[in-house]
Amino acid sequence: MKRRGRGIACMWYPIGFTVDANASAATVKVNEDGTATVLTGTVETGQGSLTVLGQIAAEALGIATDDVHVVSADTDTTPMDTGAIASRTTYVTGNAIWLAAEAAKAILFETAAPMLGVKVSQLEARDRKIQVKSFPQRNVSIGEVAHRSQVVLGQPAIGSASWNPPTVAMDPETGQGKPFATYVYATQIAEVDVDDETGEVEILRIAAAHDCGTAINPMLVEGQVEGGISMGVGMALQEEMLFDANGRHINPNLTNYIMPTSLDMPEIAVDIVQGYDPTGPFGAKGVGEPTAVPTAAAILNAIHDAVGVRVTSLPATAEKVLTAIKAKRAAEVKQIPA
Amino acid sequence: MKAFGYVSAKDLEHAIALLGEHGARAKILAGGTDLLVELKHAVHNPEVIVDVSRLHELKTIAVADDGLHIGALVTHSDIMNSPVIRDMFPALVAAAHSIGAMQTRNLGTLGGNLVTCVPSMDSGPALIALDASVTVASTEGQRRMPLFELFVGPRKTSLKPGDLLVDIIIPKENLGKPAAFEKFGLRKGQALALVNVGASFWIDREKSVLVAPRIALGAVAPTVMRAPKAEAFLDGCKISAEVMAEAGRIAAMEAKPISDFRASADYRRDLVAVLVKRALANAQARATAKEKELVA
Amino acid sequence: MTDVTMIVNGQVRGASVPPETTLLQLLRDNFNLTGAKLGCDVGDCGACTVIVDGQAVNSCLMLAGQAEGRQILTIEGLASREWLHPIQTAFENSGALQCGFCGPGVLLSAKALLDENLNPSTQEIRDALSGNLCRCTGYTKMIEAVQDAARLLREESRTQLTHARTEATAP
Amino acid sequence: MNEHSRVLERDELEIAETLRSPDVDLRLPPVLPREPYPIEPLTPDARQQTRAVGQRATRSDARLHGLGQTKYIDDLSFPGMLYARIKRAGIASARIKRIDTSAAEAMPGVMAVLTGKEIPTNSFGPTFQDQPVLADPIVRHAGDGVAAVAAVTEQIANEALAKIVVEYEPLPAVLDPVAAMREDSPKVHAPNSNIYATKVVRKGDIEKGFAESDRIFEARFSTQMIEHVSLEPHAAIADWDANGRLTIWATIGRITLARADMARTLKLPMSRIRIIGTIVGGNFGGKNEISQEPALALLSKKTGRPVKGVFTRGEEFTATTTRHPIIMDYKTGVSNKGRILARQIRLVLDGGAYCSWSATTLGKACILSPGPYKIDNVVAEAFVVYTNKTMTGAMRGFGAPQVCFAYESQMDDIAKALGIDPLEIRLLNAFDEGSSSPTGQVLHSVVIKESLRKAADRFGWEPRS
Repeated sequence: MKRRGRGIACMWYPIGFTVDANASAATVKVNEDGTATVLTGTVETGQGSLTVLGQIAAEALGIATDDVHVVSADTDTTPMDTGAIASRTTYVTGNAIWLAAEAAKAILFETAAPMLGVKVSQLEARDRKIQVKSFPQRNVSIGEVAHRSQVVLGQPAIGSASWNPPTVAMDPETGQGKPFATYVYATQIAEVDVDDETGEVEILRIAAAHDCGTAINPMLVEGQVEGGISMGVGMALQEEMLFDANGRHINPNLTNYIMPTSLDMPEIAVDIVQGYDPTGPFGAKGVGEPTAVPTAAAILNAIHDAVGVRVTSLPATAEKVLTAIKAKRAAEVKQIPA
Repeated sequence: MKAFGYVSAKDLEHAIALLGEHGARAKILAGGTDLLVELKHAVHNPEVIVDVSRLHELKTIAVADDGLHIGALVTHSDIMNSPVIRDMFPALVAAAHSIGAMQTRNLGTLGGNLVTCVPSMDSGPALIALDASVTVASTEGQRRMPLFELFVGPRKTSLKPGDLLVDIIIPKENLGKPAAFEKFGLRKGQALALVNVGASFWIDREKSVLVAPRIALGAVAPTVMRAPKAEAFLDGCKISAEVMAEAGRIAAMEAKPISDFRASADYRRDLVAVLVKRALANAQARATAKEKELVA
Repeated sequence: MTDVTMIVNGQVRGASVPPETTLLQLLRDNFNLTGAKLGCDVGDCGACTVIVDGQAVNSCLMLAGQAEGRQILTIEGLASREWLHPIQTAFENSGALQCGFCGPGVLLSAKALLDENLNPSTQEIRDALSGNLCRCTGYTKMIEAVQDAARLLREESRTQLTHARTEATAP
Repeated sequence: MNEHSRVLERDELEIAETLRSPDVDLRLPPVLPREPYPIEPLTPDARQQTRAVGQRATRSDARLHGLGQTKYIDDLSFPGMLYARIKRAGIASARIKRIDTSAAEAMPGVMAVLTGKEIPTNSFGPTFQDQPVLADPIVRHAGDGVAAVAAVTEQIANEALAKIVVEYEPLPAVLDPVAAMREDSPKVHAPNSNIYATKVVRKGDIEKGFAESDRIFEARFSTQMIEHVSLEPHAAIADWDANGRLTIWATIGRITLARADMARTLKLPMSRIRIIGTIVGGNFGGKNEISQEPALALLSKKTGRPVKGVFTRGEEFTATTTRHPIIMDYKTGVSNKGRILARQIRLVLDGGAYCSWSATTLGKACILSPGPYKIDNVVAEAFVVYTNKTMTGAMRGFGAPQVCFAYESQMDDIAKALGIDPLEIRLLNAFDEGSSSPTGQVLHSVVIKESLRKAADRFGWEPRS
């Protein structure tokens, strides 16, 4: 018989470690037509970071995502970056790119101020224009300004910057201190059916609410959450590297290392929690890793809710779940006569 | 893969001649989904690969006087899409659908699946439950034998070098016999069976008892096995949920599973009991549905 | 050596290769069609999926010789110069691929499904994609994208839009 | 039967081109003309918006992904390129007595063979440099490389591996992390202790916290070893050119660190090394450090030709980093109303044969292990231990999914025992803006309660009586 259960799990996850140097550098070059090229030493590993970083540069420069081209991952040409790790790219590399774009924009403002007859401090960049704050009708296109800067004045609008979340030492005895710049939070709730004759767990749906500060690109945030959940599903129910008594792998292949297929994944509903972190670029924190954190816990709590057994070692294979169910039944039978 | 010769057979006659010529030095390539993996892992090092995948005569599904003939090169997808099989044997469709994924089902053939003779093969239990037999051809001519006799041990068939499996026949008397296939794997997609079960029976409507029950179990013995005690128990029994559950418990005692990294023997026995019960219930549901169809 | 000739993305191509060459190797190494990927080499991951005579298959599990005379569609043949296939448009618009490595295989599995069934249920889509492992997406946006592509294709067939399409699989 | 499955006869076909076999050194140029694809009409609106932030802009690489035009390492080839394969030890703990590569070197098509002795600095690692490029002379897990071959085809390279003879003296192995912590256990990196990093977080007065608690809950949780399973295997191409400059195309997430590690292992100035990161076909933490790259570089140096190495799926499991199994002991004191007053945690991480990112994982797991809750009295201790198994390292979450499983499982057990709704007990204990973390950090931008409520709303969570 199938028994339904629900389980909730929440988590916190740090963004921007501070126990070691964690720097990113970036260069933003505004081309003479008002488009921009970004140089970054990070690597696109599938999460869409180059798109997000381009959006950050575009936002700072007042242009569109499509106006920005991001060049990445070449030690000869791109500035140093600590790397595509630890969910740091949007936050740390993003801050570096934002600062570099601001530096490039400052050059554009120097050029635009006399064109518009105002002070630099009165300018803002919006909608591919440099305009006077509160008087958007007084404007000049970024392309025109960039062209003038580079071709007429000989001051190309190029900015470089680096950013490092302030490094702080921790107390070695107590571990007290500020090991990370900021944290994100999330909750996932799973609904499962447990077959109490086979122990099979079917995950029906998962609701996930994740904080990432400002979502620079909500579509990509959702993609991260959905992907993280699939890893969590594998961790909860299926995946395990096994060794024989001599330390040799038993299942080093995708036939016997069981990871989720499209048929094993539940329906997923993703919500992005409204948040804003003043230390991140445009309020953003990060999202990559946290998505995989609460899934297994939520599923295991749902199993517990469904059949009343607490599986304490992962993965909760069907056999393990059935063994626990049988043990529970045996214990109940023993209790009755007493 | 280690180097080998390759020859593609034009037709059945050509294939048999090639196999007769090369004998034990050859391996037969049909769908290739198992053979290529074995060649890549150097399980076999044949001198020559005889590719029979172009033999159109082995790709037909047809009802003849003696029963339903399924060509050995019929793919799992072909079985899923065959109107005849869908109508007569949804259990075979279920077994075919449970194999691998779309890509491997498009390549893999029924004959190929049977001759791998892996204990967890999915086609075997469904066909054994329907008393299927097979035709084997060689330079010495064709012969027919029960499918059960094909299976000798894990990855070991009774076929000799030079033999080619030609077709699989479900006997006339079993056409439309209510049957069901149940499988339990470690996940839903691309799952290998921890246990699979084929079951079939006729229902004597007057007495409302089970007749000619068959229970075939996979992945719980060196080859696909029957569960004769459970079958004997069911034979002539009145249909009820309790009877089906009891047959499952008997079959579980008969199963000879091993423990491995995928599951323990005890768990596999538990699964046998559950899956046999469910297969019988599904076969009964199938019988009832078929009856309603006939009445309508 | 085995001499093979086949139609790849509408072009007749030939090669002479050692018999142990797989179709995947032939496509990647001889024909320079690197869209199909080697992910596991034994048919578990689906990254090597191509369409042979209208059916999605693992090209790592076929010998080049088996493809003799057959029609092969690889990801490189899905779009034409004028026209992105609706599956490609839908995957792009919904962010259905992340690292993209499984993408060519997933798109061709989706094509094989939609060629047979223009109105697939979610379960049918999951079934069709179950031979393509993906570690990035959780398959969620892929399933949405296949649904979008099906809708686009249905609209297209309804309005009888006669794009000058060069479909490699047309018989 | 499929209607498409008519097999065309050869004489029906007009051959447009015929190619030679691949068993020659050089590959042929691409043949299909690359036509331009229309960009403008298909570019979704979001990419054109100003403001850019907050837009559901399509990915800049989406089109190439969909067309199959994204170039991953294995899609690149260079004139004269060789193929490298690495021989794996297949034994968990041993001393290499002898390696005989002569038969492999004599094979036609084999251009170079490399062993650990030839590597200038045969150790690397992001935290401790405890990992050899090729084992010499100690093998510490079955996936350790012992020799590398470069040949004109991958097939020849594979066949050459089989001809390399390695004689091992087996050494005692330790596979269980708890056993490895004992003084008398075999030492993976003798003579050092197997416990190679520890972390402690202490806050408040744990004894007082437990004394004030109405109920105390204790449980042990454990997790398994998990592989990243990036669909793209680890891959790299090394080209040591005639100027003595090394270019590496690699599927790696940290090129800055990779260059530093390469400079160290090869004793080469950084200015002579260029690392180009291609689009990584999945990382999840598994491609955060170099692996085969120094071997490829030296094979390229030996042969004067570019050398490509692509791991098999099997090597992805046996020879790359994985997620730490953790044994987690939790003791939690609560009030009858469900407030957590004290929590004591002990974590033992199975670190595998080499450190990789274990120390970082240890730190994160330890700091996060009390959970996102206001707890005044905390002691968390964590240990990471060498065993003769595949090394564990960075993987999405760095220890957090494991401890979350533990703290959230126990949270539900507490809720059930006290008769409190699981959502309510979390809302009761969760951090607020300005809460102090277990390390005494004052937290800002805290929205955990919002996330709890939002998920509960979406799910339709109703308290049960």
